[in-house]
Amino acid sequence: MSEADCVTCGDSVTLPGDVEIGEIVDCGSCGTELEVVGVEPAELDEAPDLAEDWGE
Amino acid sequence: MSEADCVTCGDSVTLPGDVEIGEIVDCGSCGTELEVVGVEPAELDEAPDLAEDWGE
Amino acid sequence: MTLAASVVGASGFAGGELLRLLSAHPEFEVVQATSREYENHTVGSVHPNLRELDLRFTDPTDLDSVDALFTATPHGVSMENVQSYLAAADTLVDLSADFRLGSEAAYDEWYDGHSAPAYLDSATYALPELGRDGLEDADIVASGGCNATATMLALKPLVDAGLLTPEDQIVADLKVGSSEGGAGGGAASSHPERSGVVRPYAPTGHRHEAEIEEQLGLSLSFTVHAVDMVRGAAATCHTFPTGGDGGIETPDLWGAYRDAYEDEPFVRLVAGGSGVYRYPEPKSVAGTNLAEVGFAADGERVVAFAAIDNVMKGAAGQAVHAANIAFGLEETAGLDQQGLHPVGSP
Amino acid sequence: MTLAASVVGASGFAGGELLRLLSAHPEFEVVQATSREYENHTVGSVHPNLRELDLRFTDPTDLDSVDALFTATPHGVSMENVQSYLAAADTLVDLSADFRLGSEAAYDEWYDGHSAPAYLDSATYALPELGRDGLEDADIVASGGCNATATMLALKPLVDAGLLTPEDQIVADLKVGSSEGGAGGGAASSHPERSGVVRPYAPTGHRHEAEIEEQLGLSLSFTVHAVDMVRGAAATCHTFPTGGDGGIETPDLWGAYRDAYEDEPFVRLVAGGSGVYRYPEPKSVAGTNLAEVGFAADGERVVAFAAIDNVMKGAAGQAVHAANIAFGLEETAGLDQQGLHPVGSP
Amino acid sequence: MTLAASVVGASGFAGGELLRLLSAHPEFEVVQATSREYENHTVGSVHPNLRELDLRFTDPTDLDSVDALFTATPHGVSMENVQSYLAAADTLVDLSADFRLGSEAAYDEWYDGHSAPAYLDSATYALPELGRDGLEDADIVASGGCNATATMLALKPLVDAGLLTPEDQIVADLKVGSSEGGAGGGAASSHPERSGVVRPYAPTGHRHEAEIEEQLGLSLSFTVHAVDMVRGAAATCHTFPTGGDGGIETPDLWGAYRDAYEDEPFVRLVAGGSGVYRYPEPKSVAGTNLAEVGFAADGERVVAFAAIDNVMKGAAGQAVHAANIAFGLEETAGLDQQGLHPVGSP
Amino acid sequence: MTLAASVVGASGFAGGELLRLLSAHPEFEVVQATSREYENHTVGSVHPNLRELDLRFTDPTDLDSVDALFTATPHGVSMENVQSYLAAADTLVDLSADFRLGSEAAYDEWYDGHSAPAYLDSATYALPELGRDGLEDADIVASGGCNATATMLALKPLVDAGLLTPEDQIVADLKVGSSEGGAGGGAASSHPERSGVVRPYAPTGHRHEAEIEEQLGLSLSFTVHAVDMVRGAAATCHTFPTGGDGGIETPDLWGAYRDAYEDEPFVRLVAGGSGVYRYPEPKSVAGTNLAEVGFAADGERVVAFAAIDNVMKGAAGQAVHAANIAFGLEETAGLDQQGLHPVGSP
Ligand SMILES: NC(=O)c1ccc[n+]([C@@H]2O[C@H](COP(=O)([O-])OP(=O)(O)OC[C@H]3O[C@@H](n4cnc5c(N)ncnc54)[C@H](OP(=O)(O)O)[C@@H]3O)[C@@H](O)[C@H]2O)c1
Ligand SMILES: NC(=O)c1ccc[n+]([C@@H]2O[C@H](COP(=O)([O-])OP(=O)(O)OC[C@H]3O[C@@H](n4cnc5c(N)ncnc54)[C@H](OP(=O)(O)O)[C@@H]3O)[C@@H](O)[C@H]2O)c1
Ligand SMILES: NC(=O)c1ccc[n+]([C@@H]2O[C@H](COP(=O)([O-])OP(=O)(O)OC[C@H]3O[C@@H](n4cnc5c(N)ncnc54)[C@H](OP(=O)(O)O)[C@@H]3O)[C@@H](O)[C@H]2O)c1
Ligand SMILES: NC(=O)c1ccc[n+]([C@@H]2O[C@H](COP(=O)([O-])OP(=O)(O)OC[C@H]3O[C@@H](n4cnc5c(N)ncnc54)[C@H](OP(=O)(O)O)[C@@H]3O)[C@@H](O)[C@H]2O)c1
Ligand SMILES: [Zn+2]
Ligand SMILES: [Zn+2]
Repeated sequence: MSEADCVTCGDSVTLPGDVEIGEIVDCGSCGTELEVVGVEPAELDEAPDLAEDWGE
Repeated sequence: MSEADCVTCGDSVTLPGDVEIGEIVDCGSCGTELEVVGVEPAELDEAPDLAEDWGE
Repeated sequence: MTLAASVVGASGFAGGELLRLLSAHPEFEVVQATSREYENHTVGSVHPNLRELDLRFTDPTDLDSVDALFTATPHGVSMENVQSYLAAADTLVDLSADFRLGSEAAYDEWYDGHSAPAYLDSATYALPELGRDGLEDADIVASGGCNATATMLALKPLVDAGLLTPEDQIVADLKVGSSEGGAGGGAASSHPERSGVVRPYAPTGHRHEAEIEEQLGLSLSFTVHAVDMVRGAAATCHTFPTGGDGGIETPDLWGAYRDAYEDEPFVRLVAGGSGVYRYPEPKSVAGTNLAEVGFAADGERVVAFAAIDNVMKGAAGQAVHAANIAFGLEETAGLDQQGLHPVGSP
Repeated sequence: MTLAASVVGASGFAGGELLRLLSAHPEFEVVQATSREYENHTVGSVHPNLRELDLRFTDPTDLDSVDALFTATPHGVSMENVQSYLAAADTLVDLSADFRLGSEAAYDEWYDGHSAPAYLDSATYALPELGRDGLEDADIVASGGCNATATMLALKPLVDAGLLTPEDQIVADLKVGSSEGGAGGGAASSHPERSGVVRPYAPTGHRHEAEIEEQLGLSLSFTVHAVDMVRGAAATCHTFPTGGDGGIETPDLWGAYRDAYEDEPFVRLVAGGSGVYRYPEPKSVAGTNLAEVGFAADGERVVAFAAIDNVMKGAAGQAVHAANIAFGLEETAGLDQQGLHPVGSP
Repeated sequence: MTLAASVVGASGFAGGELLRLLSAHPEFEVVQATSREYENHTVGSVHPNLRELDLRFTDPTDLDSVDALFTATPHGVSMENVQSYLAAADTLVDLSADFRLGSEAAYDEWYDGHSAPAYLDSATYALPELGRDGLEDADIVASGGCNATATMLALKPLVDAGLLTPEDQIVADLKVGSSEGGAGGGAASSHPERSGVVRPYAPTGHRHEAEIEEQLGLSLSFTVHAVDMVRGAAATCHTFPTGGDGGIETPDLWGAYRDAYEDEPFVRLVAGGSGVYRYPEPKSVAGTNLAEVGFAADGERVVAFAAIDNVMKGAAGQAVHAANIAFGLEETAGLDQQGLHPVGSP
Repeated sequence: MTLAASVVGASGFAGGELLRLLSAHPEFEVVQATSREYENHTVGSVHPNLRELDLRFTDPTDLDSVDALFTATPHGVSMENVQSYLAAADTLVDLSADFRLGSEAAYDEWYDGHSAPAYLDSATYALPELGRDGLEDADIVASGGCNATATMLALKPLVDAGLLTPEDQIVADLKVGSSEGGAGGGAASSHPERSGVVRPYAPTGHRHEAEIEEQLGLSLSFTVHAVDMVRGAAATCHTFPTGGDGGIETPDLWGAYRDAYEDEPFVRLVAGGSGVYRYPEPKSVAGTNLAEVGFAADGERVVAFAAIDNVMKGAAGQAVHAANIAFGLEETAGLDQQGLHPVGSP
């Protein structure tokens, strides 16, 4: 289990043990979706957002 | 524009001009989904129903 | 030809809907709209949809002469005032239960008697789909009850086709909106208490049974539930018809329902089909005078459905429809409102 | 004693409710919560009420050993995986229909057969009010269907008292909320289409009839309506009992219902009385494991009512209740949630 | 004179409403209604309110020649196909955002650019209350956005009267119904998730700001909340006008709003008064092309309100209104639908 | 230790919620619950969720001695009776506005004066997140207003961090449920009139401004809208902070909000993130004492959000929280209710 900082809110995110590069996790504090861009040490970047379309 | 009888309610269904075998139309009267199984003369059969799953 | 019309009880829900219909009707002109509580106030101060109407409420004891007087008052008011109402109008169209039943005895059994039984013979029951006889030139038109209307529209084709007989078991399970309670309301109809309910409010012995028995010759068990909508009444009638010869199949039912309603301008058959809307639903007909009617066969059981807007087909719309017939107008005059899609809980 | 528990299907509605209950339960500790779609995401990202829970979804094919494995997956999943589920857990508590019926034949008749019929004998039906036999130390606990639960709770006292017999006519008319459809949903469950409905969605032949027949020995006609609420199932059972000697009166019914339920911690009798809330209502029990049960006598007809929260008493709460029994815990452990008043449409 | 009209995107919410309006319009006749998903199906299978319409969906790539082509497609579709649309029709009435802004640069800033910028000059913005110039005989009519429409109708009188200046602070806080999301919907718009919400869904930076800036010359801050209704958009605009000389009083505001709208057939002023309905409310105008507009003075702040039905005044009704002007018809032709009272959450 | 507690105004919405909380609280025992209208009736006849409680309403003029007396009466009642209330109880926890403001002058300005100004100094304002000073051993605990609570929780971190100054422009736009109006209600709160609304009911000059000014030192503009839910208050505060040095970015805001609330047991931060629930929503906290608080940065504007259950965090829950502090109990005692998912419109 490794840790890395959330790019949005700065809180530390504990990553699941078997997480791999490219997987998406969310910050347990602010909820931002984060892409795992590195392991050992773990590194996170903002995930491409699937913007919701409200269609008006 | 050809016509055929609905298998559920017996009403006559006017088919769109360019309709082809295998296409799905609904009966304008009872709403049953009908598969076009013949053209000239037009013939209709009940379409395989996509039963809704309410999951309880 | 323009016919003069007034509405007694115009600050109520059914009365407001009458104003909406009559003010846009090609043949009627609204003369008076009465309210004791809101006398002198504009109609729009109570009914925000009618703000453009240049009309103020007047006192119900001071009625001008008109061709048609519509009364949308609580039970008891129109029987009490029937003489003065008939003095003011050629035709009285009453939306209450006061002239729906045929005999004083029936009022003794189901209500607390009747104070003007002599007038019962001058009254004609007014759900046109059950028959137009006597409506033309009627003195008193007695518009049907909303729950009875939904139930009878669901069942009538089965009776006409000889499938359902007076001996057969029928359970009518209704789900209705809060406007059925009228504008008065009480604690039970406050928003916090009435929101989100599925509430059995008349678990047994609903008075609409009386009307149905008189009109269709059927006796049935009634249970009414309040659900979270404002307009709408949906009847689910569980029937066990014994009148056919053997099992009743879907095509038989299509035949029976088409025979009953194919010339009716305000009945729409919805039974099965595809997509999201497969059976009658109140929200599809909200704001309109349409009844959606349908059915499902289930072995020995036939489930008959009907959905209406209680304020329209169940009250004001039905009354205007009957008035159109009574005055020899086009049946659909003033009643061509369309439903909406999508629509929430109207 | 702390028991280890995992939830398969934890991103769904019933699964999320299991997490809510188990995470606050004095005797259980949640080990894993599975979701294929949300693997690695926090449980709170799907269930906002559980944001404080420090737990992430895991892959359902990678299960740790636990005391109790709860499965809240669509029909077919747990029968397919029963062997691996039982390998991971002492007790499997399944919320789907996969182990509710007693025989392969029943699955052939009502569903598309069964892929692991050998396990049907190890399963115990789990609505405790119908009997606790076999629940203690069961290998597979088969939690009941929500609509069947409401219906059976309404009817059981009439059967126990010998009033209702297998030959009697019964119509069960249900009104249910949108959470019954699960988190998946389709076009029909979008907010614009599903709001404000009274929609017959299973007019005939609902599969829950099978469960009821097996459990109560009754055959009945079922019609289910979608209404505008999220949580809740209300059953109105119109019965014509012939088992008594002569007319059934209200005191007889009070007797029968009290006999059936007076020791039951999760049944509340509501039948008549005063005030706004006189019969069972789903909104009074929303969020709780309570069933409100009641009745009204109407000549030859007895109308039996029950109202539950389909996600609680109809699913997760019932499952935890059964698990409490299976593990010899206090029956009400973790199930003391209170209802709300006022409350809208929960 | 009967004008031929077709609707592209007719299975959607705005497209369905166009069908409702055009099929009952005295001057238009519907020729085609397109849907790729429902090709060959009756229009009534998707829009239950239009079951009586004898019309089936056709393929959008196969368009007949018409006088007016209405496009109610997602953003990007009409700019992609504008050439073929104009080949098929004298006038294109587009309900999407594709032709609302004046310049390619604006599309670069607020959207992902524009694929047919050459056509932007042929387009006229179509909210008639902002001005009818250029609408008559326009090639492309660009119907306004629903949230922008509500906001601009609330603010315009303050601008016209010189009270509100481009430098003034304005916050527009909107509450909107689920039909704004279109028939597609996603997880967030399922009934269980979307019911009962007050949900900030566009807390900042809504694209409608662009339209408003171009049309009214104001810059403002926008926040949009989803609330539990299907139809409706309500704008509450908190403004701090500095353009007047000293404090702004209620009579000044009445003057400004009357000046702006007294000849407008689709604007109703509601500001204060008595009774239950004192300010603009979406439910009073549901199903109609009316906008309720009002205001309240609060020291240095003026709160300007507007309420519309997003599918009508915010989309299909506005488009038909503009088309009526473009073709020289009576402005209100086909747009005389009345609102309802009482009404729930339409 | 068991503390004796009574509730005056126990038939109301806030009073009923106090009963719910206190009857399940580990340290309190309910002695009396008063109602003039329902004297001698069971508590469950009014509050169906409390049917299991063996308690009947008593006369409010006949109070036993208790440790804590909770008063949930309309404005004016507790100031009138404060002497007798304090005679009966060590601590008076008042949920009305009667002791919220600090001075008689403030009551003259915002209300119709105060009839027991001598007691104002004995009162401590009770929203614990604003500070616990003086709560321990207070004679009178003045529980905050629901709309003020939501607004202050949203804004406090900006003030604490020095970002928002007393000179800055702030608009608070609130959306609230029908339970805020209390059980009394009037025509405007009947189900048909109140359903589906977005209704500006306090467009300007709401009295809660006074509380906020006293507590946070800010002056702001308030507009309150009724929306279709029963429980819930959502504050959207549009602020233009000038206290920082330059633009305010999201990480700054996270810092400010964490600093303010990281040790608070009843505040949950929700700001952005993924999934359906990205900002504070009342339905996620319904039935709980939680406040969801969040923010969004938009150039010079910061939008601050808070959502609470007005009957819980906005009334009874806040009062019990303060009482826990006043009596030196665990702060969260009796306040561990969980929210629900999915949930409709609670
Ligand atoms: N709501 C429905 O769905 C529905 C359906 C079918 C039939 N109906 C029937 O229509 C009638 C009206 O129902 P509603 O729901 O519209 O009720 P409502 O909203 O309560 O309206 C009743 C109206 O009657 C007036 N009124 C009461 N007492 C009166 C009196 N003594 N003399 C003159 N006017 C009086 C009231 O106004 P003032 O007190 O200001 O004078 C009010 O305008 C009832 O008989 C009802 O059974 C209603
Ligand atoms: N909702 C109710 O009221 C209710 C009441 C009584 C009983 N039930 C029963 O409870 C079960 C769940 O119902 P629901 O309403 O909670 O449905 P739901 O919301 O659709 O949830 C289904 C869950 O199962 C998971 N899942 C689906 N296929 C799976 C597979 N092949 N392997 C592992 N996990 C799988 C899904 O997550 P992923 O796809 O992310 O893995 C999801 O978490 C059903 O059997 C239903 O009949 C429901
Ligand atoms: N809803 C509102 O309140 C509102 C208000 C103002 C403006 N608008 C605008 O109106 C437009 C439609 O909105 P809506 O809410 O009605 O959306 P909708 O319900 O999602 O409908 C979209 C329609 O477009 C069709 N469509 C999608 N892609 C297409 C393509 N490539 N070619 C042809 N047809 C296509 C769809 O049908 P098939 O996929 O079956 O072809 C469907 O009929 C949008 O631009 C929206 O911004 C909507
Ligand atoms: N509802 C909310 O969201 C909320 C939030 C924060 C604060 N509050 C405050 O809490 C208080 C109660 O609000 P509510 O919404 O619960 O109101 P409510 O539902 O109308 O209840 C008021 C209660 O006070 C009793 N009462 C009225 N006059 C009384 C008197 N003179 N002496 C003794 N009892 C009297 C009433 O019962 P009887 O008439 O039967 O005696 C009733 O039990 C108000 O001050 C309100 O501002 C409410
Ligand atoms: Zn973070
Ligand atoms: Zn057919």
